[in-house]
Amino acid sequence: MSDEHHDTHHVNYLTIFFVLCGCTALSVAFDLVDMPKAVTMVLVLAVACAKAMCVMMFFMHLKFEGNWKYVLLAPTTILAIGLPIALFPDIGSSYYINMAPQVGEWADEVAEYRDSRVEGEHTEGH
Amino acid sequence: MNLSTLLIWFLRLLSTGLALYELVVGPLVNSVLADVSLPLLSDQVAGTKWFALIFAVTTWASSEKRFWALFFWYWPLVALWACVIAPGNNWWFPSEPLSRAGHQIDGLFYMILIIVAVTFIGTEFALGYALWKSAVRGKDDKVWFSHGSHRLEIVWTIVPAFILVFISMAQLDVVADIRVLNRFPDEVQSGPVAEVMARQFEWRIRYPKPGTELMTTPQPGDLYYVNELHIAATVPTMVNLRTQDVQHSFFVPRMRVKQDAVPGLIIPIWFDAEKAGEYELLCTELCGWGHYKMKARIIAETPQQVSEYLTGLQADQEEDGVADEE
Amino acid sequence: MGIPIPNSKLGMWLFLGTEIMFFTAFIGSYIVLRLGSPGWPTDPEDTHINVLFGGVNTFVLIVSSYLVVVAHEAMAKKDFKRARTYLTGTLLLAVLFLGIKAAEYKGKIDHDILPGHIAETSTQAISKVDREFEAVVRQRFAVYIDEGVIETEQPDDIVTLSLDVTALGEGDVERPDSMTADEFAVFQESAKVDTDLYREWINLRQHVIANVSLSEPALAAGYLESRAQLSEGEAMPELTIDEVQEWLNGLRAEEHQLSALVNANIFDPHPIVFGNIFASCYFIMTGFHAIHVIVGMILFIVVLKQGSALDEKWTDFVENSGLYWHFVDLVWIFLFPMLYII
Amino acid sequence: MATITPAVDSADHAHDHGHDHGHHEQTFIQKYVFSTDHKVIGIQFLITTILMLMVGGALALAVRWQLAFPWESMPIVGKLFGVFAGEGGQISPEFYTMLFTMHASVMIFLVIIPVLAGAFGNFLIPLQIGADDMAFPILNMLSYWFMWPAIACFGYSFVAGGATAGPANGWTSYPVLSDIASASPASGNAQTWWLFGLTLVGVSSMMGSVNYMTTIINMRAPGMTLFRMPLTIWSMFITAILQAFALPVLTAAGFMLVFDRLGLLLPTSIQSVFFVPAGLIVNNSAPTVGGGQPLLWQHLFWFYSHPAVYIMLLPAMGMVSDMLACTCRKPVFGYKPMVYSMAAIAGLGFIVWGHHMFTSGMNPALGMTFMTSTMMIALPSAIKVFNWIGTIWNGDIQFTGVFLNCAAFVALFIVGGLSGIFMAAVPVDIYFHDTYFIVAHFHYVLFGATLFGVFAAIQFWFPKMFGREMNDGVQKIHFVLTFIGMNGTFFPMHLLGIAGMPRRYADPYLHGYLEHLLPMNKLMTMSAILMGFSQFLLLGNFFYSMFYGRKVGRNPWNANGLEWSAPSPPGHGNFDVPPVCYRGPYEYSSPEAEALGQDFILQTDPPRRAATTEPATA
Ligand code: HEA
Ligand code: HEA
Ligand code: CUA
Ligand SMILES: [Cu+2]
Repeated sequence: MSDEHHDTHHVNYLTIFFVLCGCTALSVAFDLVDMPKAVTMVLVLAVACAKAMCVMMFFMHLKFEGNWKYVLLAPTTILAIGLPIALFPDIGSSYYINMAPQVGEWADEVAEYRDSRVEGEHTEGH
Repeated sequence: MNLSTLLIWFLRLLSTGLALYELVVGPLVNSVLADVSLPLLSDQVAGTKWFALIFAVTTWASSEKRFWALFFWYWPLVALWACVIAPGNNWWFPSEPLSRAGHQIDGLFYMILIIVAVTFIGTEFALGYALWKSAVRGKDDKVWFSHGSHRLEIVWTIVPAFILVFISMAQLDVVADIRVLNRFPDEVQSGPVAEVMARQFEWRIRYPKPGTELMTTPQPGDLYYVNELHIAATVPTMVNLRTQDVQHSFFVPRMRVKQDAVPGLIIPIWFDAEKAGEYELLCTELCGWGHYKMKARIIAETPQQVSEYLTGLQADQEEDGVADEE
Repeated sequence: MGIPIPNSKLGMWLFLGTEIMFFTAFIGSYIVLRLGSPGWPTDPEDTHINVLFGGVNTFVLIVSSYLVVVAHEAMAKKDFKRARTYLTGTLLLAVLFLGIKAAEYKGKIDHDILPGHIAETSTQAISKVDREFEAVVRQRFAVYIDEGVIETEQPDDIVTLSLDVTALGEGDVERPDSMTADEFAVFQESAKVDTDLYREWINLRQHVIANVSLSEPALAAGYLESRAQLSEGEAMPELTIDEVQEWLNGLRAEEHQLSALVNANIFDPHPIVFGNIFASCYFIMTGFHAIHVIVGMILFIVVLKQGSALDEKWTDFVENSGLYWHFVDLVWIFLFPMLYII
Repeated sequence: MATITPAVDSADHAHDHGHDHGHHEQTFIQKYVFSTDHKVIGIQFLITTILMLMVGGALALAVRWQLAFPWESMPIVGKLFGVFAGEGGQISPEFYTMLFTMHASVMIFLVIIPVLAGAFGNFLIPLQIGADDMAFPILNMLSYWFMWPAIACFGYSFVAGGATAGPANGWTSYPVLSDIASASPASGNAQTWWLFGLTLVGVSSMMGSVNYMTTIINMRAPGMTLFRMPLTIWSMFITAILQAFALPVLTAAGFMLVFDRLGLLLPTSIQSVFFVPAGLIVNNSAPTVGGGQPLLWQHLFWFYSHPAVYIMLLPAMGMVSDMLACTCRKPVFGYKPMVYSMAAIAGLGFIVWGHHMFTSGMNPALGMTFMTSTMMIALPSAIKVFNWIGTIWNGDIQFTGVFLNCAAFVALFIVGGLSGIFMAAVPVDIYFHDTYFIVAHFHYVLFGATLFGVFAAIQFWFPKMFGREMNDGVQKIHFVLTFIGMNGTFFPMHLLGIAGMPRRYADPYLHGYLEHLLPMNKLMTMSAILMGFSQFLLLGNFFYSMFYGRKVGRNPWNANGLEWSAPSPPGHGNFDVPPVCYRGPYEYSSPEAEALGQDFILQTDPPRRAATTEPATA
């Protein structure tokens, strides 16, 4: 039964492990390299997905499981992706005028403060 | 004796008693004895006596099984009858729709009502009929041994599917008219006439200083009033709906307007009062203990009256200002 | 009838399905809240998020995940001793993970990056300093009342209290009978410091109330005087956050007698727009993840407690705990880029 | 799930993993209190929920009192409530808000959800699939015992804030109102305790749902293929899936709201701000700290709570299908379409939640999408309704209390469903949202459909639970009175809704255009009282029959399901003969059965070769 499965499909877990480590290093590298925000975002998320796939496929043995895995994981995945998408039009953006003070006045005020600090550091530095 | 038999007998006697009372005894007593006036259900709600009669006759005429079958026919009848007499008894819309959107909404309501009423009658009476058929079946009749019929099932999936798609299609335009910002009528493109700021438990109205435009933040010279909004009748008006604290909802039943006020958002809404006069404004989103008493009114009048009102308001407010500085 | 996997494993997978949805709610909310908040804090100086911590923790979890999977492999091969070693390793790594997490949390707490505590504007930052200062003053004053050095009817009236404390420092208060002279002397000494503390705070408070720069005279009379001297159109200079920071730095300087007090109790005024919602998201996500780590640790402890009695009856249990642990790892795999990098 | 093999004699997998029930002596406590036997747990759930129904109903009657006799002191019970309300039995506005909030919370979280999944799910799943118990009996026991902390939290929330207080934010608990203490001062900690209760109910349901899914997938008796499962099992299965995927979201949202309110409980003033925007001035207190969005809660809440309304309906649908087939002596009309339509309802149920938010300031494009998907959900419901009627059609109806309640289920579900169509249409819902039209709608589906289904199910499976039957005559009287009371209470609500009467109003008559509706409300309250007091018939019948009902054998209804081949009540381990399933669950009046001279044939009856020629001697 299940135990037999494992024996027939031997996985070299160490390889997977190194792949995962490499991916993590890659994410950190992406953070350090200077790139447009959006590119970093896409890259690190892609890496995260790749890592997740590795973990699920090999560590969690999904690669060797029966078809039930699709029955279980397909709906979950759809819901998990669908929920943020459905929330986006109302929360991620707003159809109406969002009066969050952080967006207007406060942002300006703090930006001013920021600028003054940066200037201050410059003058101090010189 | 069996309890169900007892129940049937009880219902027979009850309905007969009621019918006799409503049809014979009551009216008789009331007409003969001048100083007695027995309360009659039929006086309160039209048609009661006929139902009592139908019940009485049919309960006597039926065995227990038939009675149950009839039972499932009675009640949709009563329900339908209640709906039919409702408008006459003022259990219907508070008034004709008194706005552009109101007419559209009511139109859609009646459209759905017709579809739904037909479905209701069809399904409920089919159900009752199935019961009736079984109640009158002979002892040796065979049961219909069937696991279903694909053809039938396809029919009764496709037909409602068309109806439902039709119903939703019919809504889209109206939704767009009411809610989609760039489909707002031309008359309101010039901007909102006032800001309605809901708070526990009142509506604060802010008009721009006459001659200026409404800003999202209060400006000096803005005019304030509580629980009364003056708008020009017959033309579409736009207001900015906001809340200072929790969520509220702006509901004007006679205009069929409703929109929640959401903390942190400015939501523009438009409506038009077809007739001059007073319109109730209520809150329909639970906002605390005083939710039920967020009572206000919208006064629709001629544009001159509105501007007179605003001038008056301005005068009042300035007077107060002077008084303050003293 | 059924599918060819044991009930326990099926149950675990179904449970993981629910867990996915649980974290979806948090992560999904985080994503949309963040997208809906232009100006979300990302500067490490604001958020005190350290990619290194996150990266190391990712690594730690990956290693532990690997160990779990080989532990299960060992179990399947009936090599229970090796399995125990691996699981011990996993457990230790879990502890390490939580340790690093704790260090990270400590960094946040030290800078008061806590939901509901963060000032989002300079004004809020200044009044936060003011409030914190007040709390310190009250706390210090309360000691005198508790110890019976000062007697008062109104322990909340800070102004009168301050007069009493000043008097104590100047030696105008009599020693209570219950106290030795040495003990009393200690209080007298600290009263001097507290008087100073109070003065500093009340000075700030007055500037905050009037919203006038610290460089201007503060006490009511002087302030009114200089306001009267303003000519048309002129205004008093406003209190700025830079000034407050500078003033705080002065107090923090080592030679200053208040430096210990200020350092321990007053946070740097540091406005972060959307800081509170950021902190809310950060703590709820990492917090629930940490709870899951702890639950996983409990599972491993249950296995390890079997000691040498561990046998093949536990293979399923180890496999299922392993599945759970991989899931915990999986969540972190997503949290790491989302919280630390983007 | 992939292996649908009818192989009857293949290795009995389910029993490999089944738990070994040693037949050692059990103490009373082990047997009846902390029992791991699914039947005991099911009955525990049932009795608990029936009692909770009384509590929820009593709260509803108090609501009705205020609507019929605004601001008048309640007779008799007023004294009782006076302890809380402190106003001599007069209902204050805060108290009214608390009443309907707790009414709904009790009814939904402590009655409907646990009675369907908890009571009947537990009792029926192993019996109907031929298992000896649930997959995880201890988890099962925990799922029951997590109800009690939940009940305790809900109960405590009544008194947590002192007099007149209580969770007063509606069962939907919308922030910002439910988030900021000063917005509903009387709620105080009560709201937080309420949220804890909610979370605990969630935990209980989660445990149940994982258990049910595992049991149904993996522990079916030999021969019990997926499409031989009774619809009850299908409905429980689908419900469990709904719960498993939707509930965690509510739990997460509940935690967010709890953390938002943390400042109230903890002295550290740490509190998250998920649902509060900055700068609100609530009740004259200082502007809020924030950055969150109130609409987020509405989305997350309804992401659970819309599927939840189907969690509150599907099991009843399944059970009613079973009972209709049995009481009409006919196979269910269109078994597979019934299964698929339930699955479709569940699937669509996940993408319609926005229909509760048409006026909430949602993006209109989103609104239109949700409207269309909502309309579509009427399709599978239509299939079900028509198939039920098809099942009754030309049957040999046994007019028992069971049948009448089932027929009422169908009849009233139609009404509730059809009123849903009005509300699904955005423009019409703009007018109807938060009026009594909504209240009418959901009482028709929740009370009219689900509770009537439950009434039927109680009577139907009562013999299996206790080996005795309930008195049918009393059930019929209970049925008539409840049916009349129910329609008398809730049908006029449609009209009130059309008349524009808002819900959650302590005193609607303050508004001129609603004044004339008072007599109608009085009539409704009378009906509600009638309906309420007729529940004593159910209660009495239930407890009386438990001890003194007529004893019956294994299969008093001549039904087909596996559960009827077990003794009544089944012993520990359920079946005296390990069951093997040979045919579908609805072979009433089939030729095979008629050959035996009866109109039913148990799923466990082995097929007879050349059944037609063999004499009907069995
Ligand atoms: C068991 C519970 C249950 C069920 C099954 C349903 C079923 C449905 N509900 Fe209901 N609903 C609730 C419980 C339920 N609801 C609750 C509790 C609330 C209020 C929550 C609150 O705010 O407190 C609510 C609120 C609610 C709203 C929000 C209203 C508002 O607040 O503004 C809407 C809007 O679309 C809605 C729609 C529907 C629809 C379309 C269905 C459909 O599934 C119905 C489908 C069935 C039929 C349509 C009948 C049978 C079909 C036929 C006979 C075929 C032919 C029909 C046609 C061609 C039309 N419901
Ligand atoms: C399963 C769910 C369920 C059930 C069964 C009921 C049952 C009833 N509900 Fe319920 N109700 C809801 C779910 C339910 N309700 C929900 C979700 C809301 C929305 C809340 C909100 O807005 O947040 C609501 C709201 C609601 C309102 C609207 C309040 C308002 O908006 O202001 C009203 C008003 O009439 C009402 C009435 C009733 C009545 C009279 C019953 C009756 O059917 C009850 C009959 C049963 C009994 C009465 C039990 C028997 C009791 C006894 C025998 C004991 C008798 C004891 C004494 C009299 C002391 N309910
Ligand atoms: Cu404001 Cu309800
Ligand atoms: Cu819904």
